[in-house]
Amino acid sequence: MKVNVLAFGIAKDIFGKPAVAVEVEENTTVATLKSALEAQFPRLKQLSSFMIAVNSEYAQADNVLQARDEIAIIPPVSGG
Amino acid sequence: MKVNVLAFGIAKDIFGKPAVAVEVEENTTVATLKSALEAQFPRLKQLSSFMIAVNSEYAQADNVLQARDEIAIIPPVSGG
Amino acid sequence: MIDIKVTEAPLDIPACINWVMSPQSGGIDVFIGTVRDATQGKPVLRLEFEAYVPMAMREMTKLAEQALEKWPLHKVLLHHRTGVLPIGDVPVVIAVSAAHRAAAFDACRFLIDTLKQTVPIWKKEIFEDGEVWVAAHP
Amino acid sequence: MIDIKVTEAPLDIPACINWVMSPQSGGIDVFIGTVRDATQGKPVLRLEFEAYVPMAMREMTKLAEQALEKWPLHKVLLHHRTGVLPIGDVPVVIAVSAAHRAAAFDACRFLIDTLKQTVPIWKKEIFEDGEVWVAAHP
Repeated sequence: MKVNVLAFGIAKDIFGKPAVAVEVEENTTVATLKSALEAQFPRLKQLSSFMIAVNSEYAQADNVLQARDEIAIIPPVSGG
Repeated sequence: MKVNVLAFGIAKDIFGKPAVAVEVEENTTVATLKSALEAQFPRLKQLSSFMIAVNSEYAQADNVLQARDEIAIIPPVSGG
Repeated sequence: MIDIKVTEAPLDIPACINWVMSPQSGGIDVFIGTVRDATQGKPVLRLEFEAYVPMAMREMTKLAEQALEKWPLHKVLLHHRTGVLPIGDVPVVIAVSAAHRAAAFDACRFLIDTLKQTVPIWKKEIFEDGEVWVAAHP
Repeated sequence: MIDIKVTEAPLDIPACINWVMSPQSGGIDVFIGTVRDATQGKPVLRLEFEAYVPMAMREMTKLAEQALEKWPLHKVLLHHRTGVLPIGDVPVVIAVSAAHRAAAFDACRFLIDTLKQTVPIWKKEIFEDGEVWVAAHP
């Protein structure tokens, strides 16, 4: 299945656009998506860390993705 | 000598006026003035505590009063 | 920089905040005291504040100077009002600016805590059935 | 009661303070973040804030709910701005009212500290010679 990953902050700069479509297996976990993103965009590995949000909530590594989920990459936050 | 003692808050209520003149010896200390005030206004003894200010500064018990000092009785403060 | 005021006029909170702002500052902490409608469950009608003004100004200035010595602050403002204040009105505004927020928070809290202990200002609570000078009696 | 906003429009500090005031409250603590003219000694020209708005709103709401559980508060307001902000401008306002000041101070500090750790908002510092997403790299 194809998932669309929204990007913000430095992740948007690394992607070169505000979202990328990533081809993943059915029942892919958040951990697998993170690895796929790092393979496609090696500069992500230079970040202090990054999280994945699913439907506007921080996701755990073993969360399973659905095709209709809203997925976002969350680089280290720095608001305030 | 006579010293004029300004009063605020509950001390003004106890004096019944915003200042009282108290007759004291020359070279009277703050401690002696406090005793004289307590003798003249026994309700002062019911307060949690009270301080004497001399020339807009908290005074110590052994400070010696001068006739030209501005003297005030400072009951427990409660601003803010 | 220090700005101290003891006044019968209403306190101007936006003006207080504007005064402490500076291009060097990253954080401002503001404490605003307001007149509460009850004390220990008993309804309060209004408060009355009395100050020994010259000494209050001096003590407030000392507090601001102490805060500037203890923390790396840019500006410190303490304004206190006197007179009769209805519920919801503002007797005190303390505002502190600093490069970093920890200093602003710590200083602001020190200032209000110490103001309540040392500055010669007195508060009378007026109830339906009487009135009390706060903290006067044990 | 909770008021959360993530907006491109300038934050209205007096309106924020009015919103948290209540007759039950005795103390209000307000934290105002401001754009500092330098970071670690290096001049900053301006900041740019980007937010993942729906998630930021959700995380800010969670923080406000946590604060209301941890402390006896009346009202909690968190407003954060996005877009390009010049020096001196205000990216964040946090205001908390409570019957007693200790809860207001503690909650306000918890809110800004935790907002900086969890809320999906990103800050870019723009210098003479380049720009940096804050905290992105080790």
